Amino acid sequence: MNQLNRLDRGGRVDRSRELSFTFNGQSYRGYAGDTLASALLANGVDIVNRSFKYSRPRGIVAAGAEEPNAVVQLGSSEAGQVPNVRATQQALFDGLAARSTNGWPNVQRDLMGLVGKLGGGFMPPGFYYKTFMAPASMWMTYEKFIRKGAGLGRAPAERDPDTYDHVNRHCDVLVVGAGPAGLSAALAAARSGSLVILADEQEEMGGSLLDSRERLDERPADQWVADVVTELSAMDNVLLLPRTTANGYHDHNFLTLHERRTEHLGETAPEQEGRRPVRSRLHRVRAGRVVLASGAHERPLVYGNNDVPGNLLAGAVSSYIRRYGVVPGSKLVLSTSNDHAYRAALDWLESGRDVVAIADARAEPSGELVEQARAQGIRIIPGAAVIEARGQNRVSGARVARINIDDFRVEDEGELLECDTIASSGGYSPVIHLASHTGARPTWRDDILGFVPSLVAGVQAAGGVQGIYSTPEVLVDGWTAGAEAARAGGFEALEADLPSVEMRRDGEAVALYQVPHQKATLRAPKQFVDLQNDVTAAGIEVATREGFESIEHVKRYTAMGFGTDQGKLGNINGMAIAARCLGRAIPEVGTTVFRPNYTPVTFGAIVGRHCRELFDPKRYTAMHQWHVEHGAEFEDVGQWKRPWYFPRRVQGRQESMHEAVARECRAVREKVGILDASTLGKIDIQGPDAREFLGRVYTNKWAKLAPGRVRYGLMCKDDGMVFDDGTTSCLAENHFLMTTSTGGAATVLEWLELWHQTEWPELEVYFNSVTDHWATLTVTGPEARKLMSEVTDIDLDRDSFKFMDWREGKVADVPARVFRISFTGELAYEINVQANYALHVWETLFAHGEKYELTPYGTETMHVLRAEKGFIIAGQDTDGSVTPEDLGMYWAIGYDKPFSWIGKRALTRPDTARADRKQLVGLKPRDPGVILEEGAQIVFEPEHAIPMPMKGHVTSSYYSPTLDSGFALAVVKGGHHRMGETVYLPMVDGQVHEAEIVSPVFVDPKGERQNV
Amino acid sequence: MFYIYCPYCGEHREEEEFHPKGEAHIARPSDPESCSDEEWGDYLFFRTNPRGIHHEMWIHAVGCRKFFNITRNTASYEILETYRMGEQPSITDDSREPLDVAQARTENTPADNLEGARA
Amino acid sequence: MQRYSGFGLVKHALSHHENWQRQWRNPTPKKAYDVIIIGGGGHGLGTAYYLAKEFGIRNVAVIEKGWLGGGNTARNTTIVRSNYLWDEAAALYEHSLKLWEGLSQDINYNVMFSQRGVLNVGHTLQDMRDIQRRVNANRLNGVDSEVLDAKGVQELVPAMDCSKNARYPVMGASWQPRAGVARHDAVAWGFARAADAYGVDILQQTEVTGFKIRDGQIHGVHTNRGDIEAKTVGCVTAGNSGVMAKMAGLKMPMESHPLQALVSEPLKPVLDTVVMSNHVHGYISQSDKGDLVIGAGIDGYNGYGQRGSYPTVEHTLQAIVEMFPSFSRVRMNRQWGGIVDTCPDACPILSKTRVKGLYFNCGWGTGGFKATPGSAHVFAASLAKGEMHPIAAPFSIDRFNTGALIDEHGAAGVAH
Amino acid sequence: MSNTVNDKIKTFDTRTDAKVPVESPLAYTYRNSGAPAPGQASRAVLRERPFLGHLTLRGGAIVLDEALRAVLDMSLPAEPQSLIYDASGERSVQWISPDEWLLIVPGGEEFELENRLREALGDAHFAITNVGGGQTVLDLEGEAASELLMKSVIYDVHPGHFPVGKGVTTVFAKATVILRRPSEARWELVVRRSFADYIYRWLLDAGAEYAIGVEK
Repeated sequence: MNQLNRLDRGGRVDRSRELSFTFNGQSYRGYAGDTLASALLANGVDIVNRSFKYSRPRGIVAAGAEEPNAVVQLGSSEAGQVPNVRATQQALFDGLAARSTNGWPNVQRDLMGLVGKLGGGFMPPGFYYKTFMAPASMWMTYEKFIRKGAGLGRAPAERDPDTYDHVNRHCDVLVVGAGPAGLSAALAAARSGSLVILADEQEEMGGSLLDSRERLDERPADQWVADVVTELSAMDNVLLLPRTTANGYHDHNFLTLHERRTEHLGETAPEQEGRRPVRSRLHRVRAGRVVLASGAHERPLVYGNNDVPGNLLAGAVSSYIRRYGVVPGSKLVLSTSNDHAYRAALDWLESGRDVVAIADARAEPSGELVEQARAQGIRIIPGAAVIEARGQNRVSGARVARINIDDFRVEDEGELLECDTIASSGGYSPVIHLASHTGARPTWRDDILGFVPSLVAGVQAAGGVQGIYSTPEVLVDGWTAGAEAARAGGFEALEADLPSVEMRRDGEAVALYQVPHQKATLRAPKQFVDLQNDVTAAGIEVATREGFESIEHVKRYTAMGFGTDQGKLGNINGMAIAARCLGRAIPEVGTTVFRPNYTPVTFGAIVGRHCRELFDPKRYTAMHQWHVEHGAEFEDVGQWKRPWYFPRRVQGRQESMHEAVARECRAVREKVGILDASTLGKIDIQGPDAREFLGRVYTNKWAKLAPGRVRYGLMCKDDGMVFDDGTTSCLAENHFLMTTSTGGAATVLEWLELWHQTEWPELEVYFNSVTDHWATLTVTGPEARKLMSEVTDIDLDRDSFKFMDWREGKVADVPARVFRISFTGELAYEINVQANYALHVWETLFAHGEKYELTPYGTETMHVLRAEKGFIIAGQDTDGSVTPEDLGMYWAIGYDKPFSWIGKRALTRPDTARADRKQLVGLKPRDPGVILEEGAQIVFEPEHAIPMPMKGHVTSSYYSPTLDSGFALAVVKGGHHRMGETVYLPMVDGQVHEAEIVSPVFVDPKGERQNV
Repeated sequence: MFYIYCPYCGEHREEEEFHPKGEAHIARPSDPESCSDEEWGDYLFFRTNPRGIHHEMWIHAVGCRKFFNITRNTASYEILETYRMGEQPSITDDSREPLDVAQARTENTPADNLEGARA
Repeated sequence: MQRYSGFGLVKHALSHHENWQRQWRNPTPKKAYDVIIIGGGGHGLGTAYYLAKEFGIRNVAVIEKGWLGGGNTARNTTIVRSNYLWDEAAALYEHSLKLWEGLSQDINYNVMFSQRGVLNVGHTLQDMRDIQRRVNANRLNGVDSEVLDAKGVQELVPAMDCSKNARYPVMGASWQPRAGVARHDAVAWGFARAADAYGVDILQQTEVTGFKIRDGQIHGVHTNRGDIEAKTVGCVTAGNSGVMAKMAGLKMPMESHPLQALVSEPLKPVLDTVVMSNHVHGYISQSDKGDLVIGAGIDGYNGYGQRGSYPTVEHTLQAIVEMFPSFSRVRMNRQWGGIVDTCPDACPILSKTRVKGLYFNCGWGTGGFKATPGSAHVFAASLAKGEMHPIAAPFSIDRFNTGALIDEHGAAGVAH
Repeated sequence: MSNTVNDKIKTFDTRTDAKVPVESPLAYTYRNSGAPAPGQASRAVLRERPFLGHLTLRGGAIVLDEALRAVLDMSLPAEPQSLIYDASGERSVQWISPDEWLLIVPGGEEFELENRLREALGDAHFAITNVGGGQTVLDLEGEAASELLMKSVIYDVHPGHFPVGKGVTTVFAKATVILRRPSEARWELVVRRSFADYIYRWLLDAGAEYAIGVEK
């Protein structure tokens, strides 16, 4: 098909570069420089979509971000699908494939349209709140159909092949929008020497100057644009970001700019030099000052059937003609409330097509453009407006009648004008979205019939966004804002240097939103306010009749403004209609709050590089290589990858976890095992008050711990609840090494700093993290001493190096601190070496360990062995509601310490002192073959009806190869005084397990094995 | 996203380097054992939570690791001052008014223009 | 009250929708009421409704400073579930869920409660322990709940990456089939209309500026429209409870934080259930309109600004794309923030105060929406009888002095 | 080995002269993720400088300054964010916090240095902690280095704001780094051992656009 609406010349498209594309499977041609929308219009495609609620045919209305209808599905491949692309902002590329998002079997002949036509009357606003209630059981079925009908495009089913990234930027002046105001502001700020970022959402910079009829310095406006862009791009202190939308304006001048780097080139980023560049990039900008030069959006008029394809914004008509060389029809009727829209008629006429008439709502239109139109012989009908469009799939006529705005009525029958295009303009709405992201409320101005932004500190607004529309004034306003912004950053601003533009004399505009119709609004043909969500003037009227009086209520009841265009075209009209229905002024109805994003942003761009492998750091220990090579399965513990267990291949088959863990457990209890415990938090504590400090943050006593000795400690919050535990070694009188749980490392260090910095700054002590400095290797089991004796010069004699001692020396020729602490209950040596040597030490231990059957074990075996000993894991056996007393660890509670340590006072509160609190006990299943489920709930009366009173739960549960039975740790109400009693654990499958309450220490209750 | 002046580093830093730590100037009772349960509960859990001027503790967690205080408006999010641990704020809410009605309205109610016009 | 039904809709269509009645009146405040409810959100309007319907107390005013349903009712992500860990919380939320199940018919307003199920996904061994603990407790409390393995999760949510390749692979989930989502605005409007039909006065644009307290007893409130008397006053002002408490000379164990949420552009159906993950920290569902509705935890600082920190949004979307890699090309349409009053134990306060006749219902944190009918019902019962309803009793403010906290933190880092 | 300076504090030389294998924090990463060699097109080059001596100094600025002058003939940078190198360029001391400095010296010097500093400091209240096993230094050079950093750290690295002689602790993607600018051309990242793999892989990923290469 040829481009029947394409002009032979004019516009900024490159006619030498023809591109082909498809829409709904049909092939078309366009030019480089087209948007998908301009190319569709060039090819005479009227219907681009079907509407959401009534399935009415819809065409292109606008030429930019405000477009509500032309929202299409892009993509020829599954992975390359892009849902909900606005055709007006999608640059055409060769091979582009797009489809309508609604319409069945197709957008031209849509069966749902019939439903919409017949059923439209049954769908007033909020109809779904009033029906689908009977029978109640049918709702989910009704809803299935509602869901099927909703939604626009579809998500791809495959993983995104593209990548995205972020750039953190700081600048003195960020200018949003590169129209006349923005270019002028950027020039002023840049020439002053400040660091400037200029971002504009369009394919090229220039904004309204790209389709202006005005001349700057006696030259076409776009030549001035080209000069400015050339100058700015040559400056080191300026970053120009075209195709970049400022989407969110956050606190303290932080803005997100979404730069589309390849979306104009293909559905996925095309390869360049063997690499795929990022599809889009999010600039996270902290700006000293922001100049908002975001311009204004034209408001359409609201009249009958104003949604039929062929109804466009007046400004869009000019854009298509002057920027793209496309006239979107043959015969135009323009309906306007202001002078500016006359451009559309003049441009149309100059393209060689018919202007049937201009219906001007003003009684005596008189501005320069009006005179030009008159001079060209265009028929102007004063005091009139298009009250209703005719046509099904394309406008076929316009009924124009004289209207009385004040009384909201039509004065005559009017006449039906034959045409295929109706352009309308009700004036302009400043683009206040960004400014209102910051929480500042806009102010209504009667003189410009629009809201202007209220501004927070650090921001200036310039040009259209301020309601200033005349080009020479806009240029000056932009310069002033740019200069002021630079000055605020300490730069010297220069005298304005701007092109001369002739000041145009415009007549005053009139306030017109909804056009009256002969019939009352509820009976008139549908007058659309929000095209994307099918919200009509009648809908708004019904809502106000039903008591929805605030604009937020109206919005929510009708869904106005909730589309992907966020009501850029419709909101002000909707407000005006609500105000009329309620008999109030527009500012009394309020404005709605605009939220980020200004236009929708790809999730991928917001995620950036933080996905897949880089979603979250993986932290490795110094022995990780060895673990990988030896087939470890890993457990995620915080960000760490810890070996979980080391399955072996036995007789050609991989051990199960159960088998591997049983083997590892036996190895430790019978021979010797080794654990990589490097992930434990380690804090170096120095200072004369270190000991005092420990006494305050731990529940137990530290006054007498001698150098060379180690002690276990519990830490509570001041509510008395345990939050971490670990051992701390006295290295010297004023020097301690604290260990924390793996997950608690950062928390505990910050906890210590908190108390030191805020409550006890007088204590002379310093804390430094040495978690990464030391690798920790735990050698444990009856053969541990023999193995150690082969690799260390430390005297391992049981009387000189006792349990809970630490010593220094060399292990495998590497300086080491060795701690005789045990988390397994067996003889154990915890070796700390500088991490860079750790793999060597580990491997040396294996070189010597073969004869002792040295077995690596992981966290699962560690858990079994510690649980057999009744040792808790903070966060597993405790959950923030467990006190040291609940744990039965009275031996670790220094009731008589002079300082009221953190957590002590809370223990005597009435609830914390109750005797029947949940207390840590052991559980022995009656059936030794049963391994209770962790998290199983404990009851005393298994026959009790649901809800069944629960008395506790299983916190840790394992199979013990040593006991050859299951065993568990649990918390049970009053458990410490219930030893020997039977409890019941009702399971999901209906089974009820029985277990006996026993001591939590299952193996070696006297602690002889660790003391050998 | 806040831009926070660290009183120890002497420059503005991005909010991502900091963590908020709740209301400032909540001292641990010097003699906990003599506190009633109510006083202890008050220390642990009860907060002023004002709409408006709030003194709050933050830590420059990815930075100098120092705790410090911020006086911030919890409605506008404006940071009015930052000061070191142990120092007192220079800006306080002395009005003792239970509610800043005007502020509450502007910040919490999107239809505030309507209310304003009718009040 | 006009009865809503499909037939009614046809009738109104034939008269061009010219005869729809107001859904609620716009009354002039009376001098005195039996009960004043401060706060015209879902909880407050619901309280008034149940006071009138169940307890015959119809001389009730609901005082709302803005527009009804304009607070957190309008700003949440609409998840309704009852699979809470502790008995007290499970009882409250399950009571609520049961009311949700008949709510549309009860108030003759379709609140579109959609029982599409909620998955709480586990990614670590500790997650799975917590899930098992919660599911076991739920079942013994009569709450429907089960544990699924990764395969079961994949079957319910085909779009989710349940492979081993994920940074934090899915290990399983808890699944509550009766849970779901509802149309948030409709809850406030429906309760308002139904309460209004019983004669409850809903006073919008009416701001409480002070309490009338004499001899430790409440006598009414001062408002911008004059004084209004009542011997029983219930304060249900989520996001503003601390300010109200201060006005009554009370301090609360509470802080107000921004809670952010966001939606994508509308898409064809791609996600049937609600998916929540504490570990990668985000949750997601798809609304009937087709939007993906996404959120995460609260922002760390106190804030009444209805907006939070941008990095929270980034982290949330990272979590969503990690779980749903194919959503990477979907676009985010809008983000916003609500204000949640959070208590130290992530459970609400339903309590008498030391002012006789003055009750507070607050501190719901992120759990308020799902509790709406249940909270309203037990609060109404408490106001009617002058004694806290047994389900409400454990949520007394005294627990912060006795230590009897109901700590739901452990069970739900993202407690929505 | 004379590890104990006095009975109050235990110092410990964690290095050995024995010929034992030693592995840098990136050893696993090189094997697992590879290391593309720098080429003609490389606009960013990464190099690890492992096994240096890293000491954390804590204490008052005045006493630490005196001790440092006496022992190392270097002054303590008193201004926040400042970084000082000695004449050889091999030793540096950086402000970390009002009571914390990071001293980086050639590997093997740190233990003796610690002991000498302790002697010089005497009874003052201070702490010195050897953290060398837990940190490594990554050098980043090339014309795209600062652009690559902008994709990685949130701190403003514009030369006007980040001159030579500055160093900050800041956020790098989801990790923490100490970022320093020893010269016009070179940036240094001091990273924790367990995060080195993540930071390395991030830089390779983000640096692909600049054909980043790794010098080993």
